[in-house]
Amino acid sequence: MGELGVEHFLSLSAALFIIGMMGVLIRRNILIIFMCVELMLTAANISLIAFGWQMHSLDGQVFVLFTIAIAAAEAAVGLAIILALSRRVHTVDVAEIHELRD
Amino acid sequence: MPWDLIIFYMLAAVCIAAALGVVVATNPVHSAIFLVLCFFNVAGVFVMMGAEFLAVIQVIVYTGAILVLLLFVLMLVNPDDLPEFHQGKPVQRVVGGLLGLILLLEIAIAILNREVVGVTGTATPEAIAAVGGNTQAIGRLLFSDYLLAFEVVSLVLTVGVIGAIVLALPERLGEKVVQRKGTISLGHARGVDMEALGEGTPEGEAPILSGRGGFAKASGGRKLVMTNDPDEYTGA
Amino acid sequence: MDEPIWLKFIVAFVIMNVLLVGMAYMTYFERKVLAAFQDRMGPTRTGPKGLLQPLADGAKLLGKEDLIPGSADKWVFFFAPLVVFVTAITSVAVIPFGTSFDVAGQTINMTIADLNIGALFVLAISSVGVYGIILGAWASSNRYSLLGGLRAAAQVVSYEIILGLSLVGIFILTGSLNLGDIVAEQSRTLSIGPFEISNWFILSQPLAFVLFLIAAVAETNRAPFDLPEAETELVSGFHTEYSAFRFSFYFLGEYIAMIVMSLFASTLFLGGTDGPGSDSHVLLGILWLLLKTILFLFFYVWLRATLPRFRYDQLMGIAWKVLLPLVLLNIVVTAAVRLAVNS
Amino acid sequence: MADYLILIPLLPLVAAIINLLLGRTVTRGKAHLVSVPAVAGSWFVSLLVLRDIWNTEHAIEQKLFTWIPSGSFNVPVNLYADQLTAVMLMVVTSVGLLVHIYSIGYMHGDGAYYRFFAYLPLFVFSMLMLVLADNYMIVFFFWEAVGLCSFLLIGYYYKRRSAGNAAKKAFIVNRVGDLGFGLGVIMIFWTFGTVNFWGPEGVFARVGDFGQTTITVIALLLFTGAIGKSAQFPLHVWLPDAMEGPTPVSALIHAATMVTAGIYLVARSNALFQASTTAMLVVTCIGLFTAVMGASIAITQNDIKRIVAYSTVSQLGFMAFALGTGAWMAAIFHLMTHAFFKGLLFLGCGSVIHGMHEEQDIQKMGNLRKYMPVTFLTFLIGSLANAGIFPLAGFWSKDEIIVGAWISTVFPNFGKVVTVLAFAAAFMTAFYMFRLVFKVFFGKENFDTEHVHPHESPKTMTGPLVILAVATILIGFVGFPPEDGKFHHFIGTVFESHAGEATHAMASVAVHNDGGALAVMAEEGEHGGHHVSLAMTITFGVISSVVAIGGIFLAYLYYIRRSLSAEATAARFNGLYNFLYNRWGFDTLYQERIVAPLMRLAYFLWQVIDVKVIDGTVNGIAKGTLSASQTLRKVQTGVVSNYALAIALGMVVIIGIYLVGFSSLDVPFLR
Repeated sequence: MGELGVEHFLSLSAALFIIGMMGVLIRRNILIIFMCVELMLTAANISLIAFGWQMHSLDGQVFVLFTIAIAAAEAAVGLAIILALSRRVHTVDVAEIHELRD
Repeated sequence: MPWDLIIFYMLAAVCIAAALGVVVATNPVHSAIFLVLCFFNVAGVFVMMGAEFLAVIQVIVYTGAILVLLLFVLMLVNPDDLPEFHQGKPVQRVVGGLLGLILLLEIAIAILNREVVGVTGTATPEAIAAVGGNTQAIGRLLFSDYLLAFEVVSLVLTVGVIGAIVLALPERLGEKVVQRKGTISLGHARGVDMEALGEGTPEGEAPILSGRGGFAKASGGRKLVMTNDPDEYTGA
Repeated sequence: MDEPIWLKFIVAFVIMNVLLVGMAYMTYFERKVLAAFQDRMGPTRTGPKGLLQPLADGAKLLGKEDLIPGSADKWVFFFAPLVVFVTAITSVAVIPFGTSFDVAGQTINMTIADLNIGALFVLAISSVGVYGIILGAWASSNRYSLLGGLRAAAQVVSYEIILGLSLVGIFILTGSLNLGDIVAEQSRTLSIGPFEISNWFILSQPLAFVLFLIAAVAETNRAPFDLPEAETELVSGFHTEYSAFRFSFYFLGEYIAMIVMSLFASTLFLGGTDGPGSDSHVLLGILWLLLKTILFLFFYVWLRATLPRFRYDQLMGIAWKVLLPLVLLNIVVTAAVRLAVNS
Repeated sequence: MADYLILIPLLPLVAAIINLLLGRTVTRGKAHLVSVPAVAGSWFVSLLVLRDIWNTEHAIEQKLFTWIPSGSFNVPVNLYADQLTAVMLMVVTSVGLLVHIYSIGYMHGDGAYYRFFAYLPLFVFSMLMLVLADNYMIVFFFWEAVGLCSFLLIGYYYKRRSAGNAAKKAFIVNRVGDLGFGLGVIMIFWTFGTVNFWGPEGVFARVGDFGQTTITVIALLLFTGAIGKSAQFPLHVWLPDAMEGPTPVSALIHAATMVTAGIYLVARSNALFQASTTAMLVVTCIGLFTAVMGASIAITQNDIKRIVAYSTVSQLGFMAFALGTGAWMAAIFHLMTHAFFKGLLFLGCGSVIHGMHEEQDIQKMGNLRKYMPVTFLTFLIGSLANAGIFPLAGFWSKDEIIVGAWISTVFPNFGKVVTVLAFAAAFMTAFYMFRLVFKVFFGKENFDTEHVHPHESPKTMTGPLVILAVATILIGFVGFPPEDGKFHHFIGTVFESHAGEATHAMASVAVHNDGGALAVMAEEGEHGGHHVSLAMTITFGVISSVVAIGGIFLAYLYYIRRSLSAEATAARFNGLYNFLYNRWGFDTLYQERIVAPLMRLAYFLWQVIDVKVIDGTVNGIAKGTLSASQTLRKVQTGVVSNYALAIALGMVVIIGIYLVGFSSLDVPFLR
């Protein structure tokens, strides 16, 4: 653990990703799941930038820019869906929303 | 221990703690706060990797826009709709935790045993400084190699915004708006003032009638005239 | 960046304290100016010409009982005001108060953090400031507070877009996000024919300046855009339940935000420290900057004294239907002109 | 170069397209105003072609474009007109034009008038392209096109079941022949590396380079096509049924032009056939058999169109064996004269049927000369020509064929047998033609005079009849004097130019076997076929006249004087009569031996292979999928968490597999 290296960032990324994934798996509130998905996205962003940092490439940063842009669009649509869900079926519990089954 | 390592460990520790807080917190608003904290520290990590521009973008977009939006939604959603955390099946939690652990193990193996290999790019710190900084370097790349992708992303954003507007429209036009009491002051852990309102339609809520000559009973027994047509007053 | 970190701390400490004192006397300034507008005297009793009034106010606030509503979320209720205060004061770090000067063998850089994304940093920090409002409002567990908080959040998010986009013209002309570079660009003198005019961006970006000003007022939740704390409707908006020390943080936060916005506007549009003699004397430059800032602060108070409050739908309507198209137009025109001039 | 050549096929094509696209809405009852001028234009341009090559030995051609440029396989679309083509062009456009004019009256008031006048020019276009083509690929293509037009026109009254069946029969039977033709074209390409007729690299110039067996196979395959198209035994069965189509169609397609395509093909490929004695022998035998068989069947039939149809079969047989015996010019001459007089006969039939209100049974006719004199006269001329009475068209050409067979150098002795059988066929021809004439136009009315009032046909119908009758009288004189007429001089160049080379080639192959006779033959080949003395010509002319008049006289005895009873003869030779009446039993034979087994096979394929095996498989897969999905749908809980869990599980497993299986990684505790 002498010098700050790409492993540090990758480890952080992995930790965030795993925490996010566990959140998605464990929680039932769709809003929390949404937050955990954002957490996973950010973890991926850290990895991208870390690799770019290691290899002296800016492509990773450009990708992250796009990821953030897409995440914004996703958030807009996703939150609108959640709002509509709340309004229509009066719940945001993923365990109770299973109309897809029928 | 060099300064940068110390700073990194601080940022990472807060980051991971906040991330755990997101998952563990019983109150969704607390989760959101933890997420803000986490993202703030992630922005710090970005700065450490020389991505100042992205750090700022991360703060502006994620914390400044997406999470504010999320808080909005949190507060607009009826608290009765929010599931309690500990109602989740234990199986789900065990399986989730187990999977997380396995993945942690796998990734740890991968990180500890691998080296990053690949073609080293040209964006050395010196090269970036030569064009004026991180922002300028990204700008150059974005508007040359990634121009098409950039345009496509802007299109996606536009579509996303329109989609969000369509989805969030309360009801279709012409449909009666179903008023739900207490759409405000929601999402609060101990917001207990709901019962105070009691059941039944609150006084003062008049059904909205369309067309000419709609009369509705308003509070206080006073007649409420709802009209679209000014002639109604002057006519009979 | 060759100064030792302890020196940096000292500079930061000094600037922060100056800012706090400035904030205190901002309240005095406001009271006096408002009084003048309304043909009153304002504070006169405490000290000569009421100059000690801010200190008295502070003492009073500290002495009050700290009330926490029973159903409040205590942790959030506790740190929400801090968010507002901290974010407001952090922004000052990137404002250039001049170049550097040497004292006792040490080079002192008058910009605390000379970031190459300085302008965006201010925007980012001010966008985080929203959390203080919205979380405080939510934590109060009060209907009026929450309404105020939601209004504040929506307003700040909307106007932040205008604020950010109105600066894009300047970024295009400067080619940098660094505030120091922006000031340096404005220090140049342009000669058009026989006339020599300064390159302040208020001259080349007048539309952006107007839009920035409107957005800045809305961003700091000041009249006529003070919907979050509209007394007539919402009692006191998001800080209805706050009192004593916690309230003072909101109060401080708001006024510091105003000062920072004024500093920011001066830096961006009025040449910052640029002025006669500022090239040779650093302190003169600081003086110029303060003068410009006070101009803007006066403008804030003037607005408050003159204009009635907007209705909420008008507020949002103006942002999305009027200001946004205008600011986009400004960007397109600026970019086109820049392209034409360059080629 | 002659750039106007393209006009000949183009004009009918344009007319056909106009009527096909606009017929339903615009041209409707005026469709003939499009088609008739178009065909007339073609006819006129054909005259120009004739003028241009009348005195020259050069062919004219027009290069259009390359249809298939594929490596060594090049199919150019070029128009080529030599003397043979010119004759065919004249025949096709003249008869085509007259039939078009005739159809205006005949088809008047038909519901799908425009459709008729779209198909007819389309056929003319295809036929013209067929004769103008300069390579086998294009010939094959338009060979199929005329087959298609024939199918469309036979099935013109498609609401009538018999018409539909006849169209199918014609099409399918033709496919058998076309298969052979197609194989022949492939074989030609395989052998010669080209399908072009002409030029130093063309097929005809290089016949001598290849072995006789190869050439024989190619020639026989090509002749298979001709058998189908020209209704030779054993594929003749479709032609009589094809009379289900409108009578003008029968006249144009199934008498005058399309059926002669086979003859044209053999004549065009004479270089190939001359190089193979075996092929020539097959052609002769089949032609002769067809001629005798067709004539004998025609004697007993009662349907007026069917008699003429079998007559056509018989006459095509004549042409075929003329080709087989090497009398190329005679075959083409007969083709031309036959086109006119058979067209005349068919149109006459049409006129009779029209006048008799769609009655086709000659038992129910009689004494029609009183009612329709013009038809009678023209029909009589046609019949005399068909019977071969001096000096009408049929006399000259038929005589020439018989003489050609007699002096044939291809089969010196077999030729004599051919001649005798040909006389027998000619005798029968005369007999059945006049049986027809006497039963239809003489005697007493065998129909209900109260209700049926025969009438003369309109001018648009009798006009072509008269023109064709005049042509029938005169056309024979282009071949006068026999063997040395203008026609022979004109067309002779086509066959002379190759006869020499081909016979040489053949001789050089054959000389190793038994040189003598063939060597002599080769000598004669040098001089362009055969030379006939005047005495022999006159002798054969007298003999054939006597035979023809004998046939007519026999018919006279039977049907006018009634000194002999047809019924009694039929009863006496009951077996033979039935055999002939049933058309030698070919239809029954094909029905029982080919069609029925095929139907059984098809039924088997349908009921067992298709329904049980294929449908069973498909349905089984569908049912299996359905039941599998019914089981699997329980996996789809609709709960998002479960899906997320599945995704995460998959990711973990994949990463695990990657780490363990796909890397040379040094995992401490996995070692």
